[in-house]
Amino acid sequence: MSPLSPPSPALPALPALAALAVLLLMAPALPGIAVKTKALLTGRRGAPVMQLYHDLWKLLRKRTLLNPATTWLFRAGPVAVIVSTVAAALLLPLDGRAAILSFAGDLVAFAGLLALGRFALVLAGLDTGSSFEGMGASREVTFAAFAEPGLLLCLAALALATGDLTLRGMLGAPLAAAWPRAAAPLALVGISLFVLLLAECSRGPVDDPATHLELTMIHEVIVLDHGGPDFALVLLGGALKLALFGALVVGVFAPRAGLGAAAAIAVLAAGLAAVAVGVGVVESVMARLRLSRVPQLLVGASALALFGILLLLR
Amino acid sequence: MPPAAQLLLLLVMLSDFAVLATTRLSGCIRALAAQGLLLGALPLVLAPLSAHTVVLALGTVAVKAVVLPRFLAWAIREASVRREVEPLVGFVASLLLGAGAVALAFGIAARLPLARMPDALLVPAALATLMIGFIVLTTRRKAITQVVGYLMLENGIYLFGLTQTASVPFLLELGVLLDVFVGVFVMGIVVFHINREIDSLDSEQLTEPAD
Amino acid sequence: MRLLALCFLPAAVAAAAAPLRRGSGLRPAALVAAALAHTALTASLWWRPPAAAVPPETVGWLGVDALGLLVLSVNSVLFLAGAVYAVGYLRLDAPRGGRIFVSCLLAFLTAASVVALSQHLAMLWVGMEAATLAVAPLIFHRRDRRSLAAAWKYLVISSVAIALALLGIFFLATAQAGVAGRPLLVPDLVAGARALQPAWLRAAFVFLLVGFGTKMGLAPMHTWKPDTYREAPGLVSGLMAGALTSCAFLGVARITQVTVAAGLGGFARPPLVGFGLLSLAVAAAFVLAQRDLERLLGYSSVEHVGLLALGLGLGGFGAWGSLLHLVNNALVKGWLFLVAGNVVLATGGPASAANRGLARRLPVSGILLLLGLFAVTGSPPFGLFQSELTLLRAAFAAGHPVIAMTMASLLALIFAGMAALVLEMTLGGSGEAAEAPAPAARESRWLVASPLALAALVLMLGFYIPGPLQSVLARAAAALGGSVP
Amino acid sequence: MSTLGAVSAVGTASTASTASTVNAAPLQLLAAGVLLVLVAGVARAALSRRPAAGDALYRAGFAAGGLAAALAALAVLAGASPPEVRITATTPGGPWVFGLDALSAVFLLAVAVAGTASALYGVTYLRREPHPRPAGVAHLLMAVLVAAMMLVVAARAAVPFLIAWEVMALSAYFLVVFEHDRPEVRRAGLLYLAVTHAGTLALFVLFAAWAGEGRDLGFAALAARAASLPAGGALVLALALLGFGAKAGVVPLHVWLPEAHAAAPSHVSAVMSGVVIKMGIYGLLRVVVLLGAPPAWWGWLVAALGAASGVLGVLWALAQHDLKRLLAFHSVENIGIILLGIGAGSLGITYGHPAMAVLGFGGAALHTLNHALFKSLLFFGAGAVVQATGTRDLERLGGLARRMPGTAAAFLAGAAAIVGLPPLNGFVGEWLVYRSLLPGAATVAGAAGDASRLAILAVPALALIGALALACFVKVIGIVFLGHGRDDTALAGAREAPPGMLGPAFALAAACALIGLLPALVLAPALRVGALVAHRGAGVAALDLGGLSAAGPMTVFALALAAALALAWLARPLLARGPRAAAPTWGCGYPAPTPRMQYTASSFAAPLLLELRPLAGVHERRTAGAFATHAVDPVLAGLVLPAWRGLRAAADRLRPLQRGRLALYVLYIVAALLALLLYLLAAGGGATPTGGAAP
Repeated sequence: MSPLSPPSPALPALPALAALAVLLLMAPALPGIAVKTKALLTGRRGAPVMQLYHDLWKLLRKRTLLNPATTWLFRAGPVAVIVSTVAAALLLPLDGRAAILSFAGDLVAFAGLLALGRFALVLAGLDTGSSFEGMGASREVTFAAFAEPGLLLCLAALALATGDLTLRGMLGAPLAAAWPRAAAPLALVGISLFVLLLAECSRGPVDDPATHLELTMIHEVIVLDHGGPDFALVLLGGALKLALFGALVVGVFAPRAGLGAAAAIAVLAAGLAAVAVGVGVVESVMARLRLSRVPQLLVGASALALFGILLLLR
Repeated sequence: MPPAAQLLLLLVMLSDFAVLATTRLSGCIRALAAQGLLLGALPLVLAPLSAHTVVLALGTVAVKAVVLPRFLAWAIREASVRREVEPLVGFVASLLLGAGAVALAFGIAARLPLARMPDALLVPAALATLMIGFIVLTTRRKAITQVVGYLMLENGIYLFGLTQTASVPFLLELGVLLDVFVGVFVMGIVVFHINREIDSLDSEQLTEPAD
Repeated sequence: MRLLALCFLPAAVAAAAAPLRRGSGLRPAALVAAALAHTALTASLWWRPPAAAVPPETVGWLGVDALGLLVLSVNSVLFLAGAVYAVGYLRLDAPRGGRIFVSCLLAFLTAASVVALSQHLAMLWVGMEAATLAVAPLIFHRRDRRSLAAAWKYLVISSVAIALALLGIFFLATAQAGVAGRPLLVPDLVAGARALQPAWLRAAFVFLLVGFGTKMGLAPMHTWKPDTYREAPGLVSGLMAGALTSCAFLGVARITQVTVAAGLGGFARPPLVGFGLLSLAVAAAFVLAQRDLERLLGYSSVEHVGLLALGLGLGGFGAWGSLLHLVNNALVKGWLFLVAGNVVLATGGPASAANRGLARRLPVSGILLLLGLFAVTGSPPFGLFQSELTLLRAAFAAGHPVIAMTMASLLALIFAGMAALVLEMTLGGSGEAAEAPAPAARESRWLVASPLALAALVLMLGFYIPGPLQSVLARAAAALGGSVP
Repeated sequence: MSTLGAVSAVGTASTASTASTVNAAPLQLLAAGVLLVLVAGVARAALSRRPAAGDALYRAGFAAGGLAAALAALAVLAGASPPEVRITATTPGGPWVFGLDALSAVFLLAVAVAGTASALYGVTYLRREPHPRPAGVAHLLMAVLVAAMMLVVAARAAVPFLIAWEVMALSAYFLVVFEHDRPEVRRAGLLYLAVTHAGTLALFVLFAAWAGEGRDLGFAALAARAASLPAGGALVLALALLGFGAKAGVVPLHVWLPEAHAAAPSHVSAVMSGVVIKMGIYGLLRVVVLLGAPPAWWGWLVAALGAASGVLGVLWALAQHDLKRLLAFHSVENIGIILLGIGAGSLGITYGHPAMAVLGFGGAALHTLNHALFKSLLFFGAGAVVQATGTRDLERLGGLARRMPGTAAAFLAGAAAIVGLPPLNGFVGEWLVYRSLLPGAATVAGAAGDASRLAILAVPALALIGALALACFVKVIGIVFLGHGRDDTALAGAREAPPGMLGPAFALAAACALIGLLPALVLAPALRVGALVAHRGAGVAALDLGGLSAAGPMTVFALALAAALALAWLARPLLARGPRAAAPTWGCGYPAPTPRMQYTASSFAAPLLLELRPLAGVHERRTAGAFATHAVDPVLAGLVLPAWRGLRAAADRLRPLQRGRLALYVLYIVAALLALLLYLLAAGGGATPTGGAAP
């Protein structure tokens, strides 16, 4: 019997750090790419791709607004979102080979970190006592309840296909080796992950990032009362989460274990951009779903992953 | 096998039916007294005559034919109970049940392995009396008739005890003793109080809505 | 000599105490003195058994073997507890100076001792009859219509039962005809068991089982129990449920002993098991939704005699468990009925569900009632746990898992039913009990000492079975064809 | 106190005397702990006239006893293996044996820590109750309860086990009905008692069935008999699920749990939810230890029950508006998670995957300990809230974080832990359970027909449980501690809890954080426990437990995450520009917002519950001005109560049989006699006896 996974190397390789840097720097561009794609497809010019960088810069220079009704949780939320999302990124083999931190079962940690971010953000929203933010929080946790089993199913399917319990392995070389014998289930898992990306990152058809009507919002409405640097962190966190899920999707569809470091990072960047374009395409061709239909979409995504697992167990 | 015994036993069974058939309480008690008399006579004809047998016969007659029936009659008078028997099951049905009991008694007796049988009729008569006692006990309303039924049950057991007088002494005496006990307690205390409490010896009226 | 004294000392005291004038306080003292003397004599039988335990020393038809000693001791201890309780009881509720009360109690003790010590089945029967009749006036203690009805039913059913038992004894005598040995003497019957005529022995078993089973209160012959226990004073109910039941069990055990010795265990056991399970089922059915504590305890008594029969029927460990249960049951029934009696005394009405908050109103009795619920339902660490667990083990050891599971399911139901009533009565109560009588005066030391002592004994038996008791249990179980678990 | 007789140590007594004294130390410590706790309780009850002195003595004695027991547990977890102590018994069932192994130790640790914390919390809590009752009895019962649990895990024979078990159950009952003036408390108590007694009876049958014809009910003797049990011990295993499952609160045997927890004083809820129900888990694991490899159906059944308990428990929790009832349903959920671990472990034994077995059982053990810590902590918080506001109704609470910051912080820590967020202890336990369900390399290499791989299907259930738990605790914290108060009358007097209540809460929160931050401390012992339970499965000895635990990287991960969070929080002021400006909550332009316009607990949970309506047991109530949901337990309302009513109705139909008619009564006797005579005939009783010579 072989050990389930060797402990990760103490020092992460340089390419992994570089890939992480690319991911972090590129993240704010992804919503821009999506919006631009959608605009182009619907015959408009749209906002610039780099819009979010400008917004963040602007927000960071603003004063902090303090709602007297709130507690420290209100301020801690954005911080925890950023930290947990970045920490989750550390677990992914962004350069195709190595993750900065890796251990057997770190896929659970990945999901746990996302949950931590959600927990902090939703509590920060509830801290204001606003009924809008309560509504948003309720929707967020409701959809997350349907999305989380899907995410774990996808990761479990990858673990089953690769026989590896680390994200490093299940998105790295073992995955590349698994594609030839398990193409269909892996494709199902990839599609499922993409749908989950749409939901987890509050993109259409689940949410509409561009809406200005509070009652129809999900993610945006939670942070209605955040402003200035806090809001900048929230926006950045959202972008990072999109990048994170994008990296997952890219990892499944484009295992880069065989490539050189530079090529792998380039593929990552291209893949992320492609995912963003894909998001834009989806948003432009699909109308926003009624709220009650969202769980069906998510259960459908989970079913895809489950089907993949059943194929693998066969 | 003395024919006298046969005759007596037949009469015993007849008295059973008399109890079942009669509609008056006084008739019931008279039939019971007659049965007691017959029972007292039986040891004399079945067993060799001895002082013990005579004492037993005299005691039986005294208790079963004289004291207890008188006691019952006195209780009826004292409590001014209405004279009807008031059965839960009709007289014809009771008689049919009784007939069935006798048939069953003969059937069972034929299958019983008895080593020494003083008389062929003894065991069937015992069983029949026992069963008819149960019938009276369960199908008659009044406390007095229930006592009558019980005493018939006792008489049945006494009859069976006659088969064993030779091997085990004092068994029959135990039966008579039982009568005395029951006589004293049931009649002396309870019936008296039933009279005082509810002016009737209808045991149905003693039914409390329990569970 | 001691045996004779055990039997006739109480009767003598009764005779001596009868002419005492009321209010002298001597009558309760005489009762306690007789009980103490009886217990002391019984204890002496434990320390120094009459010479040559096997075969039993026989004084005429009296003798002491393990089975009888067990029943005798149980009765003696229970009676002592009852006598101490009676001191307090007679101060509060003593029509006619308690003359009939005390005389009947002592007569009962005499009769019960005769049952326990007699080696002659006919004499056992006489004792049984006398014990039955001795308590009849006590049931009628309240002298109202309900208690009259109860006494009447008790007398008629008991008489029928005792008559059937007599017939059973006749059958046994018939079975013994032509066999060497003194007639109807237990040791001779056992010694010559193989030679008994099996057909008559079986018939005797059936009739004695129905007869003494009715006296025990096995379903479906249990019907007199709830009525009787409700009407009799708690002390009397306790003696009936503990001591009279034990005597009747002794009768069943004796005939089982003979039957098993004759190699007819296979015939005797199924009916015992059947009656046992039926009793449990009936108790379960009637315990649910029961509103009166003493009736509830009556059905609980049906349950426990069912367990006694079940253990006897299972054989093996079961006989031992049954005997231990005999001890436990007697003690716990005494405990609970005395407490129920306190409730009746304190509230002036029946111990029904209308009572609330007893744990607060009657601190000692209420808590004892609450604990008694757990003791009587076989919860560890009380002694009944040991015996009930042994019975379950016996069922499995005998290869009857279905019996064990049926028994456990019924016990669970019975517990739920009993708990519903007892907890309703004991807990709560602030605000609901504004009309409560001053409790302190009604809960004197005499009234709580006995239940406390009995509770302590039941608790002790959950942890510790004294060595002499162990050996007596072992010998008695061996006599019934059982073994020590 | 009992069972006088010779005490003799057996086992490794033959080793050098010094070694054996060292080894025996844990049991002596445990005995000291039990005695100290009991003495503390008795002293408190005896000093009811001088509560201050009594409380001080009680605190000191309980703390010392808890410490001694915890030390005993830690020593065993660190590798000590004390010899068993045998006490000659006069009761049937063989000698009374006591011992400690790693499995006992992990539960003993939970009992000692959570039990002691609850007892200390209870001192202040009961003193502050609005209608003070004599607290001495409650403290004595608490001492008895904790001592009994210590003995439950140490017992190595059926009889002492059952005695300790029932003393535990009964003392817990009396604690639950401490406020028995309220009818709903009495009802809850009765339900608890009926279920627990039925469970105890199931255990009676279990041990009886296991012992069979044997005379010794010692665990060693039972283990020796395990191989000869019919059908692989199917009956024993089924009864274990029944008896221990009822105590643990496995769906559908959980019906008593929410009622009792809601009815009990909060420190009692804490100890019941934290440790009493865990004794059921202990029992299940002990049965597996003694019985050896369970059959496959059992593993699947346990896993399925675990998934059902987890999902339904958290769903029902989400539907509650009663704070304590909500927490109680979360106990059902967490028992589900633990059972998933046990199920996986059991399947690991059955299918020969030692790693799976060790991870599953180890995860179950660790999650048990974790749950004891954070669930007690949560009940401490709930108790503080209930005491401060006088209500358990979420719809009347709100904004307490500003009034009770300490309580809010402690509750938040507990909530984050129970949801399984890193870097707290809940995450570590769930991580082990996840890993037992996920395929390992060995499993994949194994044949495709290996049914144990199907365990992966429990992964989404576990994920769903986690996400729903998050939703639920977001709801609780958001509604209770954040926003604005919804009912001024309830909240006007709300004050922070005193140190006597906050102290134990913070201690438990610190323990949660310690395990979460330094998983290396607990992972190796947890897997040793897992290995102990899985020991009869092949190949455990060959496992590299250290490699399996991944304790090093886990610890690095947890510490790094915690450090990052702390650093980011500390660095946050660097982002600030200029002075802060106050701004009210955005009201979408509505000029006069009131607290009543806030999202309520009903509305928060409604989307999820309505989505899962058939399972959730929620009834909606819509009026013009308000939306409310009403939660019912589908099992209790749909199954248990109708069954109980049906039984009572059936019993009522039997009443006429006992109407007091003498004739009928005599007829019953006749019927019994006739039945027996028929039996006699059937047995060949008449003229043709079979058993002997006919004349």
